[in-house]
Amino acid sequence: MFYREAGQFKTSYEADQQVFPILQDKIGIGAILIIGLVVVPLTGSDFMITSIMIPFLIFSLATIGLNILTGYAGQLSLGSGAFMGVGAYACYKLTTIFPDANLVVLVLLSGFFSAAIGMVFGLPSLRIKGLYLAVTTLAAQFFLEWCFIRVPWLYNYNASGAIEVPERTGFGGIILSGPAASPLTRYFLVLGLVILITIIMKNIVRGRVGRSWMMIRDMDIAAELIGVRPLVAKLSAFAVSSYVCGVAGALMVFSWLGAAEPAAFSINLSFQILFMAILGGLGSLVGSFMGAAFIWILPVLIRFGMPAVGIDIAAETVEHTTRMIVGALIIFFLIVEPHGLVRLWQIAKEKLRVWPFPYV
Amino acid sequence: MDFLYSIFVDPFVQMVQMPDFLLQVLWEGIVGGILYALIALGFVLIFKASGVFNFAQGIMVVFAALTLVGLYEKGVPALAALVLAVGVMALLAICVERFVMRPLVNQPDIILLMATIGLTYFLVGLGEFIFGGEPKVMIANELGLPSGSVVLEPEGWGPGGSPGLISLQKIDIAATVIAAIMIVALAIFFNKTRIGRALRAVADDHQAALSVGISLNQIWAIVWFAAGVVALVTGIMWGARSDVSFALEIVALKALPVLILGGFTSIPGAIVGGLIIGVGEKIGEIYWGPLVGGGIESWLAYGIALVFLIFRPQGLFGEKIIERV
Amino acid sequence: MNAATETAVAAEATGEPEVMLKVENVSLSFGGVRAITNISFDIRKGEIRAIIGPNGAGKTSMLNVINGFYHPQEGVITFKGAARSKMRPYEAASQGIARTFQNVALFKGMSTLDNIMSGRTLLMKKHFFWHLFHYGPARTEEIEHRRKVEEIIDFLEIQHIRRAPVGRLPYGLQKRVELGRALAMEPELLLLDEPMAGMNLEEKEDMSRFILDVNSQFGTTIALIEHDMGVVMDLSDRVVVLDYGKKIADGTPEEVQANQDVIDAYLGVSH
Amino acid sequence: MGVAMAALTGAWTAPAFAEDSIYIQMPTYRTGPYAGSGIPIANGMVDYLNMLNERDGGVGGVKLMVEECETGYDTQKGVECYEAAKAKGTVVFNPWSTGITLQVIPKAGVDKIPVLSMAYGLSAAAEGNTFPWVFNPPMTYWDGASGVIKYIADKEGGMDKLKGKKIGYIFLDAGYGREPIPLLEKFAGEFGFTLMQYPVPPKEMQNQSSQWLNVRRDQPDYMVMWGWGAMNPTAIKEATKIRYPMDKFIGVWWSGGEDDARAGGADAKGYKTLNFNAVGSEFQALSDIKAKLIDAGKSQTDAGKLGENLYNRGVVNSVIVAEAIRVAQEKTGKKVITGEDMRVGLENLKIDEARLKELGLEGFMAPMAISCGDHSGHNMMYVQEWDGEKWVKASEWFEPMTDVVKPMLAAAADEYKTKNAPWPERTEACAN
Repeated sequence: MFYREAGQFKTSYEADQQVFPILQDKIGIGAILIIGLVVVPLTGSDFMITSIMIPFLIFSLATIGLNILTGYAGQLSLGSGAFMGVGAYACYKLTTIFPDANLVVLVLLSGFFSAAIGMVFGLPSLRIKGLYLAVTTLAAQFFLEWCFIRVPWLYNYNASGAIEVPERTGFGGIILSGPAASPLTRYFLVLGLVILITIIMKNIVRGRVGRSWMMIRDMDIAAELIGVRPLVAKLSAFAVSSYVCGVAGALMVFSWLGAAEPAAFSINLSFQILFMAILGGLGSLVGSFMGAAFIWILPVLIRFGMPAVGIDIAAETVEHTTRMIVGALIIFFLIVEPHGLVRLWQIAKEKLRVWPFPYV
Repeated sequence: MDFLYSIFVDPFVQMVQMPDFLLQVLWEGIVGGILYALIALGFVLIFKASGVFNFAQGIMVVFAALTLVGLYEKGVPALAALVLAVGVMALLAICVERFVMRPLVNQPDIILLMATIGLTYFLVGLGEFIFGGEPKVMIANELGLPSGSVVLEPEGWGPGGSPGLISLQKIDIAATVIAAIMIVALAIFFNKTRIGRALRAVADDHQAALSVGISLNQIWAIVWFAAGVVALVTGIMWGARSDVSFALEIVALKALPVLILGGFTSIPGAIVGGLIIGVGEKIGEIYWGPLVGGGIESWLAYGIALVFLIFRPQGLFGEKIIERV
Repeated sequence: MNAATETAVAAEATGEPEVMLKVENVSLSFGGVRAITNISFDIRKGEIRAIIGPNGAGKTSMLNVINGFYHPQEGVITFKGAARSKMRPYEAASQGIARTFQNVALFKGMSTLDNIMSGRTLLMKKHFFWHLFHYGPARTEEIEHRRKVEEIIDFLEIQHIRRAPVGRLPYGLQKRVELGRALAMEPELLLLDEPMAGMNLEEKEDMSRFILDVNSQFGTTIALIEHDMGVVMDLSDRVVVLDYGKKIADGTPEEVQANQDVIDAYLGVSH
Repeated sequence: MGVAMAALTGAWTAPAFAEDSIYIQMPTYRTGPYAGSGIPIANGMVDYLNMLNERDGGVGGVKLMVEECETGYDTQKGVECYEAAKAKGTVVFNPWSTGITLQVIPKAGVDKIPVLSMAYGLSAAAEGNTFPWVFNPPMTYWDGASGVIKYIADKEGGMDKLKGKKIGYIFLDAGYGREPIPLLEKFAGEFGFTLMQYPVPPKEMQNQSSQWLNVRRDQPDYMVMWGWGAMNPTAIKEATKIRYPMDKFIGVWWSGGEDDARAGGADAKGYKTLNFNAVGSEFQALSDIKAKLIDAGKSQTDAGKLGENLYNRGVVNSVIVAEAIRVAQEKTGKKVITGEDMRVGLENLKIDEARLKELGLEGFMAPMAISCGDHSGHNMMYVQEWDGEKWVKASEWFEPMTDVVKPMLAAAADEYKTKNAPWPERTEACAN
């Protein structure tokens, strides 16, 4: 009744090819944007913004990156954590070399470094497929992690072996990073970049390039017979995916953590991102947000919510329970809907479409 | 020039000058390799029978060992704890079959892989919840495993003609022997028993196996149990070498390159692959590692597997894949 | 190239039909197993050429050789006058060869519309950069190709399933979408691998009509593999018969039907 | 939805201190690969503060509200704990991980939360004038490294005897283990010994046979270890395996857990580590913990583990916290103090023999003092030795080589300042 597209006619292909052709979707996305841009900044506490919203957005971005590669191009990767690391270290190097440059520009530039590295490690995908490829991406993960420790130039020879975020300003003296950057500034910076990159990714995946990725994913042989060059398609997917992951990594350090040891980009981060992508739904940008929300926000809610509602248990028990619940929920969701949360959402929408008279 | 020398000549000079040390390195590599191979073996068992890439094998190793030690610490005698731990692995196998495998039958590979990663999360939480997070000392002595070492001192094998020193830990020797026994036992199990034949039938073709009256559910429970027992043995051996803690989980990832070398379905492949990786990474780390600051062991195994795959995408024992349209 | 043009001109001049693809002495084997032995035939521009034979005769392998998926150990393939050696499938595609598959090879995760759009891949040239913003040239291009794709959708009468994910479509419709995808490539030579397998009579009639229409309306040359002899004999201009990887007959449907070897090979299936 | 969530998060992160209590968040890790070291420390920290609540009704008559926050030694969760602690108004933050410490160092000054990284974290943070909000008493890693070298020289019979010696350094290949390297390298140059490095990647903590094979080949005269968590027991086992002389194997204070040495069994006899707290439970304060908490079932501590090294380490941390609160109360005249008051308290902290006696901790730790410019104090340490079953004291209390360390710390602090420019100048006044 509320979600019905009857009566909304399209008279041109332009109109038909919009991202949100249905009026209700437009209203929905508008509402989400208003919540993100106005409601959260006005009502959210610092804790909510810094520990829930900022990481959620950054993880969403990284998940979009992985989704490009795994969801759209069908190449399973366990190395996204390391590619995020490349972005973070690149951004750190850039900001020490060009301390006066606008941080946003540097963050966007740093993605190109991880794109380049991503392409190098994407080369084996031309011969290796499926789970075998997944294991070879572990080579990238562990090798890069080793480099983050073993190449002191990357962290400016800091005795601590970590990268520390200096204070950087931009847009007329607003402090964008470092301890003095306000949570709201960091939030808007992250939100802005996430929105920008999401729009760009949506454009890529609905056009020729995105289609060529999906062709390779769904049936690589047929794709090749239609004229897709596997080399170009796979490497471009690795490049775009690593770019997005790289930007997410740079944001993770500059807008969220504030400093990072190599361990921050460990295999666990890669798994975290992979969970988000799969649970949200492979091959869906909306799903990336849903997956990130599920994997990041749910444990935080359990961790801080259980004591808040009066269930008083030891901190580590909360941690154990969280793990068990998240693990069980992952299995549960895979059983209920292997195509992820986004598929559940679609089913819900289809139900709404005919509600309340499903048989008319 | 010096650089080339240090890469292409010096390591070999070192090997020749200290043969006892080289042998020791090889031995350590073999022992490490066998432990990787044991983990890989658990993967292979499950993959063969159900096509599931069981990511949780590593954590099952920790979980099994923790159960054993945890029970012992709670006052159960060592051997009884061992039997109980086997029982727990059986229970785990039944639960996994019932609550994970059965509802997910016929799903794509990646979904099943993800489910086992979910299982990993769950088991980590459960293990720490029940037994706590402290590393535990493996009850190797109580189980009757040997301790101490056998020391060989071959004349003139040390540096400059001095007597050499090769020290073999008895526990490592035991691990090698037990691994060998287990492989033979598995081979007999697969080839000679009714269940073994059913397993092979399932591995070949699920549909066909079903049509001759083999219960898939039963078979899956059995392979998960077999993998659980392999995990328990692995856990005991590895636990005796270091300690039982969740940090082992990451070491277990090394079984993945082993699988790549050996192929996902080959038991001999897992063993040979394990040995290649184990020896390869030790030799690499000891003789070439210092050139780049050491610590290359963390990725060398994956590097070896990657290079290998580029030239032989089907693995050591896999058949050449002919693509069809 | 010049030589090719010349022969074409010469062929026209003499009234001989122009040869589009020529297969000469091609042999293919997989690790000792011979799939195709020393086969030669040609496909003329504008004709419908059928390749028939019992199961395992090497028909699909032949198509795979033609569009570059398999590389024959021996023999030469000449397409539009240019001989070629090792060629990747996407190069065949860019030269104007399209095909459908025995087991439908659609992109299961995409809608009908996107599947047919995917056939336009090679015809879309706009730079990656524009795609980032879905603006300017990239957008104009998408719209323009969308128009073409809609024409194909109309032609194949599949408007109602435009948005449906192809994985959920019945088999007959999937086959039709696959044909649409091949047509979207605007091919000069269209290879159809058992386009009517598993269809009922009505669907077969529809498909036959589409094949004839494609041939006559767009002037596309068609090579098809089919088991239904009735369809083959009605549709095709010339037929080549394979058995155990060897060519046993080649000619018009009437000639082939009368050939004793063919009758033997089919053992009673023949009429 | 956003509003609802905001309300929810607001509910549990609202300032938690009531009128008459002081909120202290304790990031701990009872899970993850480092839990083996983390659990006894967590127990020690929490028990001491809770015991003060039970016995004395808190500090200065104000109850302490102690809450653990599980980090799992993970930097992501560490930051989350910090944000939660900030929202709830903790008076001090103990990161208990070098990675988390590095993350919060720049934030501390902005958020006005003193960071106490007791004998870990960034060594340079000892420079109070550069890092007014960070404290790392009783000494830094560089003090520790200098102490090890001093101890070795002592055994060899003088600094000049170090010439030509080979000293191996096996360390966790992360910020923590890399921290002492600059100092060790400087010493190697100055005293003429060779420093050989054996990094252990965190992933390979339990798989150290390569490192120890290298040790066997290189035959260093001494081995120094900077290990943590599961790395320690594995290293000790491997050392016994290659028959490395255990009395020449010296760990930092974080490599001295009972469980660590126990893994090596009787073979580990002779293994040494630095320490700055006593081992054992024969102290009045610990007896109080046993009586008031453990016996009353109000603690997670296993009675048998009371008095173990890392447990006592946790207690030291809480002694520093509690004493700083007391000093802060005295200095400011307030009962319920804030983070800013706590900073003042820490900066004026002085725990002398007499005070230790009052606390029922005579001989439990060396007297220590922190000052405005020196946030570490470079206090005394000693060497303990594993006798096969327990730790025994193997040296007198001795001082680090402060004269060498201090200028290096100053230089390092300056370097940090330039690398993280613009680094804020100290605005907090000294000694009030």
